[in-house]
Amino acid sequence: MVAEVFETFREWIDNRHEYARAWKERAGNKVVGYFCTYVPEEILYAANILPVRILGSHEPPTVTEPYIFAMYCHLCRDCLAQGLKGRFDYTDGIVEGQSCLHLRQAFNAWRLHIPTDFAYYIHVPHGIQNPHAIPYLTQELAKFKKALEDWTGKKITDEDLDRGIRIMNRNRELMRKVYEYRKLDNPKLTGLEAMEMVLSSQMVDKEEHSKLLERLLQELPNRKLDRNPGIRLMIIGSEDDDRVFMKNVEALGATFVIDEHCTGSRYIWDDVIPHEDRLFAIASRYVKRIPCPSKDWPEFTRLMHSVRLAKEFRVQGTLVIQNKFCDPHGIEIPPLKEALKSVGVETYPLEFDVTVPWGQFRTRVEAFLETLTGLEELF
Amino acid sequence: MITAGVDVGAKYVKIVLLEDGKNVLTRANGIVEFDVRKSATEVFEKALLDAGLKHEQIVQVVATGMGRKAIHKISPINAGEVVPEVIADAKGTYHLIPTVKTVIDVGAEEGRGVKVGENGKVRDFVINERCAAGAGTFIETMARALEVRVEDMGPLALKSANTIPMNAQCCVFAESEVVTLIHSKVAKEDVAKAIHDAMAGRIASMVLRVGVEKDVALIGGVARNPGFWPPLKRELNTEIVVPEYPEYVGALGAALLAFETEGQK
Amino acid sequence: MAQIKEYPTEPLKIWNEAKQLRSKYYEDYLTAYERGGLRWAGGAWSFSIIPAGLGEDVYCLTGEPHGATIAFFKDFAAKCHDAVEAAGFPRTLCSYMRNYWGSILLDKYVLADGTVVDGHPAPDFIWQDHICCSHGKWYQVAKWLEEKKGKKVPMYCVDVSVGYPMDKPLEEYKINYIVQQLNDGIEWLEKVTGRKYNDKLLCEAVWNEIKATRLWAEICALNQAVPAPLDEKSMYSLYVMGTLMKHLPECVAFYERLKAEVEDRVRRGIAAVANERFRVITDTQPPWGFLQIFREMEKYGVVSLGSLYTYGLIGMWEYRPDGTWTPKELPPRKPQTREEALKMIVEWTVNRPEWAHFYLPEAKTKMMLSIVKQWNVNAVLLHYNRGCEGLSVHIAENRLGLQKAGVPVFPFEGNMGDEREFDFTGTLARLTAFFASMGLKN
Amino acid sequence: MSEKTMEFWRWPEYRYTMPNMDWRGAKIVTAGVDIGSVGSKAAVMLDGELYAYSVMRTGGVSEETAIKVTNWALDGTGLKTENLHHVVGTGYGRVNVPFANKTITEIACHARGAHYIYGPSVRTVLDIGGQDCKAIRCDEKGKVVSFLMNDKCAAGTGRGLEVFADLIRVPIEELGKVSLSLTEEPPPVSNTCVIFAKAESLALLRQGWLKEKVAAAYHLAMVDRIIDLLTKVGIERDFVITGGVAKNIGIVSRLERNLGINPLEPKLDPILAGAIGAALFAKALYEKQIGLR
Repeated sequence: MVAEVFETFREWIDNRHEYARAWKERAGNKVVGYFCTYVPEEILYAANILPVRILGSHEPPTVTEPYIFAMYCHLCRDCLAQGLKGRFDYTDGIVEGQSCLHLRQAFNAWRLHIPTDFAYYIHVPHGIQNPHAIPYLTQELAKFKKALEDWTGKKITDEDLDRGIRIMNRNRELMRKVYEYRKLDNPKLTGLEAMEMVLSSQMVDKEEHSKLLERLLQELPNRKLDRNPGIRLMIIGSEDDDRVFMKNVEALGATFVIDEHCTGSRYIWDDVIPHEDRLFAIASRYVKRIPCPSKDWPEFTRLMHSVRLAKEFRVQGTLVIQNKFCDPHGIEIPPLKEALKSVGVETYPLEFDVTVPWGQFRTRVEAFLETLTGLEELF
Repeated sequence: MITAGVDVGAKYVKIVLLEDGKNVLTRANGIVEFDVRKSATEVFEKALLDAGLKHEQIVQVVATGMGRKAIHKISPINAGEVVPEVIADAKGTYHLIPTVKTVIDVGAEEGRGVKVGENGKVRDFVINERCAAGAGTFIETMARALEVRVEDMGPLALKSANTIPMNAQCCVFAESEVVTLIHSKVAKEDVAKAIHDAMAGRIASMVLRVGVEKDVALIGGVARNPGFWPPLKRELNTEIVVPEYPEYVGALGAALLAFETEGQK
Repeated sequence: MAQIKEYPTEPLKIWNEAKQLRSKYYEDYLTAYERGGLRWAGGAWSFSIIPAGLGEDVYCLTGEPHGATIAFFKDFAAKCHDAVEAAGFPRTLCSYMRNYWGSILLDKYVLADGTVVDGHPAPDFIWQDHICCSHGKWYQVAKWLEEKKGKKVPMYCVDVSVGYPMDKPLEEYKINYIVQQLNDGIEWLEKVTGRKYNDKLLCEAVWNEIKATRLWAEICALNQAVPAPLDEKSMYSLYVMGTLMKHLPECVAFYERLKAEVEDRVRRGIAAVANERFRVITDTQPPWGFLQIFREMEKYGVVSLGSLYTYGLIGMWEYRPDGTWTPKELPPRKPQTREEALKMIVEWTVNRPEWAHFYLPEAKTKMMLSIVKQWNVNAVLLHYNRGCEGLSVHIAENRLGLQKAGVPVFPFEGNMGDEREFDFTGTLARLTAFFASMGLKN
Repeated sequence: MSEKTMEFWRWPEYRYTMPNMDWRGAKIVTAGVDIGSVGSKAAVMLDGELYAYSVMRTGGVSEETAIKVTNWALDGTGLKTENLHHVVGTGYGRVNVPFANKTITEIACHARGAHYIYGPSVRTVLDIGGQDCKAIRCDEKGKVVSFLMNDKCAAGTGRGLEVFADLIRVPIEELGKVSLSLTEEPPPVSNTCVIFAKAESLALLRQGWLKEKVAAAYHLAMVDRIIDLLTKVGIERDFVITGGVAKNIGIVSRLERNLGINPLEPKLDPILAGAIGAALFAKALYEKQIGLR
């Protein structure tokens, strides 16, 4: 039963485009592709639009060479490649919520070279630690809402916004409940399953996703995973949807019991707290959410959060993934290492590129696991 | 009037002796030793011998290729002019395929894409930068890791129908992926295909910078490798013409330019 | 072949003054305490006018020019990179930033002439902006590194990520968002320095910056003349004043004298490159360790007139109704109050040409095409700069845009601050091929 | 073989059996099989003492190589693989050792092997392998404390040397010596990327540089690269080098000079460190199995 649910998540990911096309048929509404989790999906749901996250396919993005210089991360090039190859041809529009230069570039190249009905860039503030960010974003969101209304020709009422907020909050809350089962000595789900749960939520109708999550939560308590959890790992880093890597690492006698990235906890950790000014409420969520390091200054709040997670989920070791050229994450590697070390958690950094050289990484990861267990009894 | 084109490449010297800017009298090549001038001279004499000509019958010599300066106005060859590869490539290919608009030249150390204009002039070009070099060398070292002969790599790749994505922005990085594949028991032909696909992808992404306009021609030593054709056609989604003697096109272009410079006098 | 015209040429008279100003700047920061002064560090792009209100004895060290100075001295730069990588940072990060962190880690400080002195002078506070993915993070880590060395450095960082006004001015709420942060910043400065803030000095600084940045644009406009009175290699040593001290009267005075001299060169037909016969512009910061590439270009009669980077990072420009791109008109009058000053400088700054490309590649392409047209440019050399995500962002789009308009473009890869990523021989070979394809011989 | 067809890049292959040692008297016979990206090694140990070993090139099919290299080590000893009480596989191809009871990473094995070869004072191990370079910190037991591997660039690795040996046409095992045959050190080649270092070296050769001088420049670049890695992990004495390249005097002597640290003298062929470490782990595992620990 539980297995079926996770299987469905997997199928949704593998057939994401078919799903979106079918949804469009069924609902007769617009589908919008978004690049970064700083896009407030609440407002899109309020407009009865299906937001789907644009992600790569991990094939060398040959076709992007004329548009993006290869010193930018593989994610932004891979995303653009999907558009150039027409794999998102069912989307009616694209939206980017300001985060890094890389994705901004993917957005602009898409806007300039791939015919699309609606291309909108939300200037989500970077200065999330300053008090003016929330009122500022509130106004940015009002502008965004207006643009959507003009595009769809339909007003977005407070009721609509409440619905959007409800849909998003419910989905996030349910996933956080599932995450609770990762705290157990023998987690009820693997890191791969957790990733596939969150990843699929970024690709399908959240209401449908939530229904499945409720089923999952009924049955999860009785689940027995017949595998030795091994070493409790945390994975931290840049955008990461590399399921093969997750699978391979967990096959080496370890389990990812928690993550800190935008295809995992960072996406689901914070809810919108209701306020009569709905846009203010939404703006507050996106300013106060667990930040992408690109916005996390002058204080390192994300590091402190990672340390809390490491403690809560009783992490033994951490793999830090940096997408090659992802400066915001790369810059934080040494401070992060130090912060986690201070609570006795070792880290090992890995640089991800469009394809992951598992042979090299297996040796690194296995050796890292060996240093954690120490192969004690063999000396 | 007989002119000569000398292409002093990274690995081989290629020479074409041309009559009246039309008829190729002979083609000759040889490995470039450390003494470039000496190696070039040897091949030059070989060419003269083949064609039964004397040095003084060669009216003009134009040199191209990375070692071209070694024979520029230096006897015995005494090349009157030197031109960069891209110019010779465009000229030579245009002569063989007048409909050509895009030339792809893949050699041992360098890959080039040239946009050809009227009368074989260069409209735009791209040459691989740092991390995307060594197409030829790449195939060689990989052949070694796979324990197959370099010339068998292409045919081997053609036997495979499987696709294994491999990041070849850097061919050395790609190599460690190859070794991993070998150790994870992937069939040799699949690995060989992955190698060619990766290399083709790298060349394609470079050529896409200048844009692909038909007709597209593939020249240079690596053009002889059939394993390279299907993935390149796929990546650029266009037909590709490989002229006869693809490795001599640069030398031919130089010989043609030699003919033109004489004509202007 | 036709005899090539040779233009008269002569060195710039103001050269030494430029050198002295620059050395003085780095020494002043080093020795600030001897004069009871304060030291702050931050980006050259930032609102350096704000700390100016703390008094005339407040000295700054702007990070990017300092990173470039280090890059110029390759050996020290290499040591910086090793130190930064040894500390566990990736080698793909901004190379200015790595040069800067490196000198903190090595506890050394480089002066304008390359003299390396022991002890990296930590600032009393950090005043920064966040224009790219690295800017805010750069000083956040600098702060972290200083703290490990035992000095707590307070940091304030302004978020300017409100976009670029291409056809219409930015909405009021966007301007206010920045103004509010600057207002808070002033209070913050008073708190961390214990000094009373002087609005009059602020207004002076704002007006200086506005005048200096207009003056630099006027100087660049003079390079439309044939032959060009200035070449980009020398311009680097002149625009830099604007990246160091654009808010100071010394900077205004310097640019006034420079403008007079360049006007005189134009009047007398003095060329930067005697055999000028092919005019190019570049883009983004050059590989600082390899400026000889410009000398190589001269062998082909190629003169680089500058770039949107050299013209538009410091120079302020605007479009006239007739479509020409010209130095931006000064505001009607000098600001009188803090509010007026802040609003004026924010509006001035978000219009900076070297800001457009961050958001709208088409806006940058438009300006580059204006330069090509008004400066009689034959080709554009684009430096795909691995050392700077911020200025290389969208550069491939600019290439496409320029080519669409029929401008020959030569892209080359390199790194402004990390010599390991610039292949001089290879680049020169490709550049030679480009010139040859343009019909040039050396 | 003519100069043009000679395989300069090919590493030597060899085997050896310790004289006056006999497995028949041994309580525990174990083997470590190290299938590297370029070279494969097998070490057979009797009660934790090195008895026989072999070194050969890794073939296109690593299973076959594993069998070949192990049989070659056993060759003439009368031992068969089935006589081995326990076998541990290590190296890139560790999962492809058909008769291995367990696999352990080359990181752990090199540390332990270095401990055996050089003694308990070893704290920093540099392993220069076929396609990567590892800096390992270990404790007095030979247990890994921390480690780093070089990034994807193969500069400073065996494969890099192969490409170079081909280029200057000097047998790979003589490269180091050749690189030291001049008194004056040239500046290092500026490119650490194998492909570019090769192109750059070629250019230098064509400018008329002696191959000895170019070899020196190339080795210097490799050494710089290796030192970057070492400084990242931090060098603590005693310092030792393992792996095939450890026998390249051109690398070792320059490391000594530029680091100011002399690596310990190996008592055994340092290329065997991984295999020996694996065989020692095999012994421990077997003892655990039969209840001896």
